[in-house]
Amino acid sequence: SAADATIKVDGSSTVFPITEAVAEEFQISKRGKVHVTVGIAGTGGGFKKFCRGETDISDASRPITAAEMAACAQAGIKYIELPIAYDALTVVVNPKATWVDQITIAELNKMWSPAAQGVVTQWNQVNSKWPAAKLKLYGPGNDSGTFDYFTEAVNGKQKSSRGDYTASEDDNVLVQGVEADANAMAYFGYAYYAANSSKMKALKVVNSAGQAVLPSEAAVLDGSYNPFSRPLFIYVNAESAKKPDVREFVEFYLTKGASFVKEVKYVPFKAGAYATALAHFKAGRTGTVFNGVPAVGLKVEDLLAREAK
Amino acid sequence: MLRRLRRRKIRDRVIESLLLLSGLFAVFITAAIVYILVSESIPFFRHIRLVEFFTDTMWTPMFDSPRFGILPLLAGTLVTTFVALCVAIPCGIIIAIYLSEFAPHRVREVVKPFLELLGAVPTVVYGYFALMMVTPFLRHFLPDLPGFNMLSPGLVIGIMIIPYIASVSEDAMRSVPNYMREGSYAMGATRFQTAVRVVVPGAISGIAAAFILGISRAVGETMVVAVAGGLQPNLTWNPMESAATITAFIVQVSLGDLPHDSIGYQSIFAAGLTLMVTTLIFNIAGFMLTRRFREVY
Amino acid sequence: MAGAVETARAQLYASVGRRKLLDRLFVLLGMCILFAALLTLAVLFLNLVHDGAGRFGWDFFTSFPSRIATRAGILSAWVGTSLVMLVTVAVAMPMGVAAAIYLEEYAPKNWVTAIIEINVTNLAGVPSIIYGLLALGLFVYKMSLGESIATAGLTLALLILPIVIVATREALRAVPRSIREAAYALGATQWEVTAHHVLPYSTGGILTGMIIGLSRAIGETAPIITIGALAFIAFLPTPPLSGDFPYVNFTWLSDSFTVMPIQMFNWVSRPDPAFQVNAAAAGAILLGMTLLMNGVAIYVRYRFRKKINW
Amino acid sequence: MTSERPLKIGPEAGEAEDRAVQMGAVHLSGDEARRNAAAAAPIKARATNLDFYYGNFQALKSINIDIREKQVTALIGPSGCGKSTFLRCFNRMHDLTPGTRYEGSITLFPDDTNLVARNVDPIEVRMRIGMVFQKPNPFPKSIFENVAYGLRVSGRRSRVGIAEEVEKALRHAALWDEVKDRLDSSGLSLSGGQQQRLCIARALATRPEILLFDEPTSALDPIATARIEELIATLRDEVTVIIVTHNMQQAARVSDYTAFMYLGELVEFDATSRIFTNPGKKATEDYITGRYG
Amino acid sequence: MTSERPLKIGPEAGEAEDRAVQMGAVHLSGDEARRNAAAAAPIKARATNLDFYYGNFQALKSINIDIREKQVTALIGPSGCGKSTFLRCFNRMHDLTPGTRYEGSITLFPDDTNLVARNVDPIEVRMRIGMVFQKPNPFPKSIFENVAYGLRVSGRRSRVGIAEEVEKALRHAALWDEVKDRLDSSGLSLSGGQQQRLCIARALATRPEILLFDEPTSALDPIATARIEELIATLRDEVTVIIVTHNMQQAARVSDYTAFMYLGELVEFDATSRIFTNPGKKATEDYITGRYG
Ligand SMILES: Nc1ncnc2c1ncn2[C@@H]1O[C@H](COP(=O)(O)OP(=O)(O)OP(=O)(O)O)[C@@H](O)[C@H]1O
Ligand SMILES: Nc1ncnc2c1ncn2[C@@H]1O[C@H](COP(=O)(O)OP(=O)(O)OP(=O)(O)O)[C@@H](O)[C@H]1O
Ligand SMILES: [Mg+2]
Ligand SMILES: [Mg+2]
Repeated sequence: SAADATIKVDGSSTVFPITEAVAEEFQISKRGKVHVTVGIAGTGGGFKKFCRGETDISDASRPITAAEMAACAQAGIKYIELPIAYDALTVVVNPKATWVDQITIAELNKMWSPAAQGVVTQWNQVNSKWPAAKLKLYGPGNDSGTFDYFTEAVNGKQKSSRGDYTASEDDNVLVQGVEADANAMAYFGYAYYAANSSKMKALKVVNSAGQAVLPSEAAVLDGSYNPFSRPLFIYVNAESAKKPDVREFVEFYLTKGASFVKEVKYVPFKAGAYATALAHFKAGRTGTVFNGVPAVGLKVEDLLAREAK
Repeated sequence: MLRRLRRRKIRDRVIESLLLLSGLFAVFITAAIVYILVSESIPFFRHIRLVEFFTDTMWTPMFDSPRFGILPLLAGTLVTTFVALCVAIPCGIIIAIYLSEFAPHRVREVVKPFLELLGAVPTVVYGYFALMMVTPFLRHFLPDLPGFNMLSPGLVIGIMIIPYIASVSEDAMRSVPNYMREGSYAMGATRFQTAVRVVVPGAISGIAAAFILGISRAVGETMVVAVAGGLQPNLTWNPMESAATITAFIVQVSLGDLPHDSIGYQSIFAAGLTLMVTTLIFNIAGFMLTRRFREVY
Repeated sequence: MAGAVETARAQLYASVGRRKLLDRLFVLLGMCILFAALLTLAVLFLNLVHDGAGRFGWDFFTSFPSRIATRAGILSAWVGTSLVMLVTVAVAMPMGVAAAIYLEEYAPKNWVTAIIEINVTNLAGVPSIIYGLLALGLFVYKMSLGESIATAGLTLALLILPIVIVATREALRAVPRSIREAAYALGATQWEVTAHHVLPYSTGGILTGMIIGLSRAIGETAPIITIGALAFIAFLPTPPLSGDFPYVNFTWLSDSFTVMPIQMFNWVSRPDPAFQVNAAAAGAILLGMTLLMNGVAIYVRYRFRKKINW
Repeated sequence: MTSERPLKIGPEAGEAEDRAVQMGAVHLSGDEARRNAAAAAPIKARATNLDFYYGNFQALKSINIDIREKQVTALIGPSGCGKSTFLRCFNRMHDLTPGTRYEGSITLFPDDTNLVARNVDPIEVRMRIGMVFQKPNPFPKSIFENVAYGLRVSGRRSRVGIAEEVEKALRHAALWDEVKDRLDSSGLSLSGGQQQRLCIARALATRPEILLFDEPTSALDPIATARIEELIATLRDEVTVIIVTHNMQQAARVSDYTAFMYLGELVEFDATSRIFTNPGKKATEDYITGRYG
Repeated sequence: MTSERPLKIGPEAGEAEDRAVQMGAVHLSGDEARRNAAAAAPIKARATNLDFYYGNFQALKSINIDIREKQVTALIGPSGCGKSTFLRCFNRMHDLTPGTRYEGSITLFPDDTNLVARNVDPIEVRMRIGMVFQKPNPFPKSIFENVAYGLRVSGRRSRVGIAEEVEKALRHAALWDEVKDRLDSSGLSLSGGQQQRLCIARALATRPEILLFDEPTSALDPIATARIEELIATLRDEVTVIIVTHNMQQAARVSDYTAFMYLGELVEFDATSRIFTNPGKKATEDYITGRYG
């Protein structure tokens, strides 16, 4: 029956648009004979189901954690880790905030560290050149991969952040906030900035080399937009990968995916990276190259070259 | 014929037991809710002491150094509920009095269903209504109002529960026997005097029930606050600030990236339990109030 | 003496004028508030219709969701909603009506009845998100039903059960005692009285309650989110009816699904502003559906009331 | 007392006695004849020391009365004296009200069934004893189905049989000519008086042994009332009637026997002619002459 | 409509007769002083060609009647004849029912106000004309507040003044001694008869010119009924009373004048002694002797 031919994907809401686009095109190309469902239970929720064998593929906006690796191992689930695109975290302000064009990680840290809570409430407390205006912070829900990555990159530790900012799981709601508030600052995925670039101003981020870089496809690809460009992944259940439908779907993902990535405003890898990933998939290379340790500012080429554990 | 009678009686018995089972199903649901909430909260309360849960003023279960004080969520819940009731109770009662005592029969028949539609609007729709229309509108009068605040969802929830309060109160008022009204009119009372001095006191237990229903709905409303309230656990009693409610937190976590076994995940059940207990308290209080005020005709 | 009476009367009449003014002011106030409330509803609906105007059309109903806003439609959403509602009705209707019959017609005055009563009252006040948590814990994990149509249907059925029970009881109560007595006096048993008389005569009220309950369920978002059924679904569940034997199947119960409010919620959070149009259109259709259902409920109530006039 | 005892329903049961009474009636003429026949009529039911309680409230106090077969017995008395309560003991309607209790007995003849005994099934009792209520209460079904209902619940299936019985009952209730062309229209479409006759037909259709009336005309206009009273007079040939009425004139007009009740007690019971001309008790006289009530 | 009306009595004729009868009543001074006073009493209210409609249904047909000051006028007639409808015209209670319409006039003396005129405010009318209903309907408030209600509604503030009036009204209603120690307990805690007297006290507190009673005792037991009847007898010294009753004995006991109504018409109106001993119309006699109703 139809249920057998269903490929179940679940996980990160950040990766969702890409997988959704791929799934849509894949189903069209198969003329509806294969069904794909794409859930957005979140990276953690996705792995939970994945490690119980409920899904074939898990979308992830961060690498699998040690705890999740253990859960999968316990259930005897083996997986193939495949990076599929870059996301660029974007820091934005209201266009009226003329005093600021670029920002350093140190400044961001001053604003967002847990110690700043209730203390840093004015722009000029971060940088004396900035005005004594109220600092209004907006960020994604503290339950998202974006939040995890940002806190890791800025505060050195995942989920370590001040709490007194306005959070929303719906990034459009953050866009609304920044648009309406001259003193606002927010961070979220590049896609939301790209779709609303007329309503707000992206800040250049000073990278490890000391250059101030605007988020852009080129800057992500050449690695200069760091540390805020991050790879996104799908994890394929090794057992499911033996099923022809799943196999075909993943191959479709890795060969045709790049164009959809662009369409949904993420940054695709250079062509070679997909070929390497495809080769890993075909070879059935299971395990993760991260070994449960989060990393920031990695380039995909380094990542693909790593040996999976 | 007697054999047939016996058969009919046996059938009666069987059916009665089936019906009783269905009735008991309601008890089963409650038991299941309590069981699920409690059993999933137990691991949570192994980590977090109750004292901390009820006294800590921060709720940051997903942070690196998580804090689990339910007070900010509770405050958010109570503030939005309060704002909602400030709208819904006066409006609901006035509409109820108007419809039950003043409006011509025709008007009532036409208006009441339309009014009930206000309560039938899907709450997601209300959420975006609060965010995209009410908040910008309020900003004309309150320029300092942040984009996310409790005022606007509170008002919208208030509008949403007007029909509940109005229609239950109106039913209660209409069930005040006509001879009560006639007694008052015959004394030379005006409609307004009759409504306020005789009908409302006579219907007070029904009106109290309407309040309870309204409070339950307001306390339990999720999507409106989740969308327009700001999802920021913030211990404040100022409706002009953004905050999170218990319900909003639960849906936020359900939308997010949380692993199933994490303490953050268990925290939604602890929060759910708190919510359940809160509504239970309101219900019991209302039940007792209703008892106290019940008039016998 | 007559003069004194006259002045006393004059004073009295002066107060009548004031009191009547109060009456008028109240009517004005009542109408204003009523108007404001209805205006809100109108603004809400028209705003959605206006924003979503670009997308209304046949294609919108017959297309699957898509990453391209103008290509996306609500086919899987409305089909999913319909199937979920089917499960909801199938569960809530018999359960709710049976429980209501028990409480209204049979229940002796004892503690069992009291407990059931208290439970029903309380369930009516339980926030919908709690039902979501119940479903997550019970249906999704304990019963392993997954994020299926069955789970959603059952969850919403539990959610509206108190509504159905309360409405049914009200309908049953509207059947006058004299009708029951007439049937008993002819030698009918309790079930016969219920099945031959009470139930048929209260169908209107029961249906009304059911439709109102469904119109509540159809817009519920929070519990569906809580059970984790937020997904991109670009296909339809297995059809419940097929050409081959046994013609009816139930595999659709375990199929994945999406529903209207979820689809709307999903679109609203898209970065591409074009999706906001879709969201508004879906919202308008959803709202239209609930308004329609309420309209049907009102009509049913009206029809039955007209037919049976005690 | 076993519930297995076959019920004697319908004409066979009382036919012989019936004949005898009617024979007797032939010799005399007019009212007198009726009264005499009444005296000769066998006992159909006998209440013996009947007490009745609503919870702790005793509504009937040791009632003793003989109900004569195929006679009309009227119950009169001021409001709240227990007339309806007593009437409803006959078909065990009180069983539907929780917390009620019967003591003593109501024996139904000829089979000596104690109607209020616990082990006697109220449904059986109600199939033998019909009732007509104060407010006409037809079911919101067709006229035909209203009358057929009692037959259907008692298991009658045959279409033709039912149709015959329905017609017979409607004729008895003097309604046939008015409704024969619209048996399918709703019982509620009839006028108040017609509705009440429909209710009588409904009760007659199952051929009850006793027919109870609780103020059957108090919701009707004078013309409809007159028709019902006429009808009751003709029913006398078919069935034993007990009627509660507030209207003493009505009691005088329709009944053979009258029982006067006060505060739950049976104060006086006698032939109607006696009660209204020469009551034995001061209380009865006071009531009848309107000194209270 | 007309075909169903067995009684053919022209309203004009009725009016003429009424007048004549009243005139004639003067030389019937064989009765008591009361009757004499009655005859001498000035007219308090006069209905002239009063028609009343519920929508299209005409419930009152050209009623002409004079209500004498400080006398008790009883309205009798079979159920549905329009007694209550007529009574409620006096305090414009019908204004609360949509679709009703008055024609003709009820003139209140001495100030010649037409009670049913459009431009006369019903609230004013009701402040002058009190009413007591069939079912005792005290408000769910304290006994004191029940009686004070009318005063408060009409804007009286003075505490002392109100307390005085309340006591006076309760004394008039013969209730003071029974409730003086529990003025704060709920009016609903009283027995039915006490409740009805409370309602009378409530109506008396605002010193109405006419007091209307609509079957005030039909929900009461005989003893309570007797007390209310006594009370009405004493009220006669204070206020003009119009009482609707189903109970002809009651009408005979309490009233000075009796009006017999049938199908919305005033059939006969005369001194009570005449109506009950020597009615002028066959219909009246038939009704009084219980030939229908
Ligand atoms: N369900 C009940 N529970 C308790 N008491 C009751 C109930 N029904 C009747 N009573 C009481 O029993 C007594 C007799 O009532 P019943 O109805 O038999 O009077 P009745 O003679 O028929 O009066 P009416 O002429 O008003 O119909 C009354 O005092 C009444 O209050
Ligand atoms: N609200 C109403 N709408 C339409 N018709 C009405 C209304 N109230 C009463 N009637 C009709 O008006 C007529 C007179 O009714 P009314 O109540 O005055 O009679 P009554 O003499 O007081 O009878 P009862 O003795 O039963 O109280 C009746 O035919 C009645 O059906
Ligand atoms: Mg009775
Ligand atoms: Mg009346």
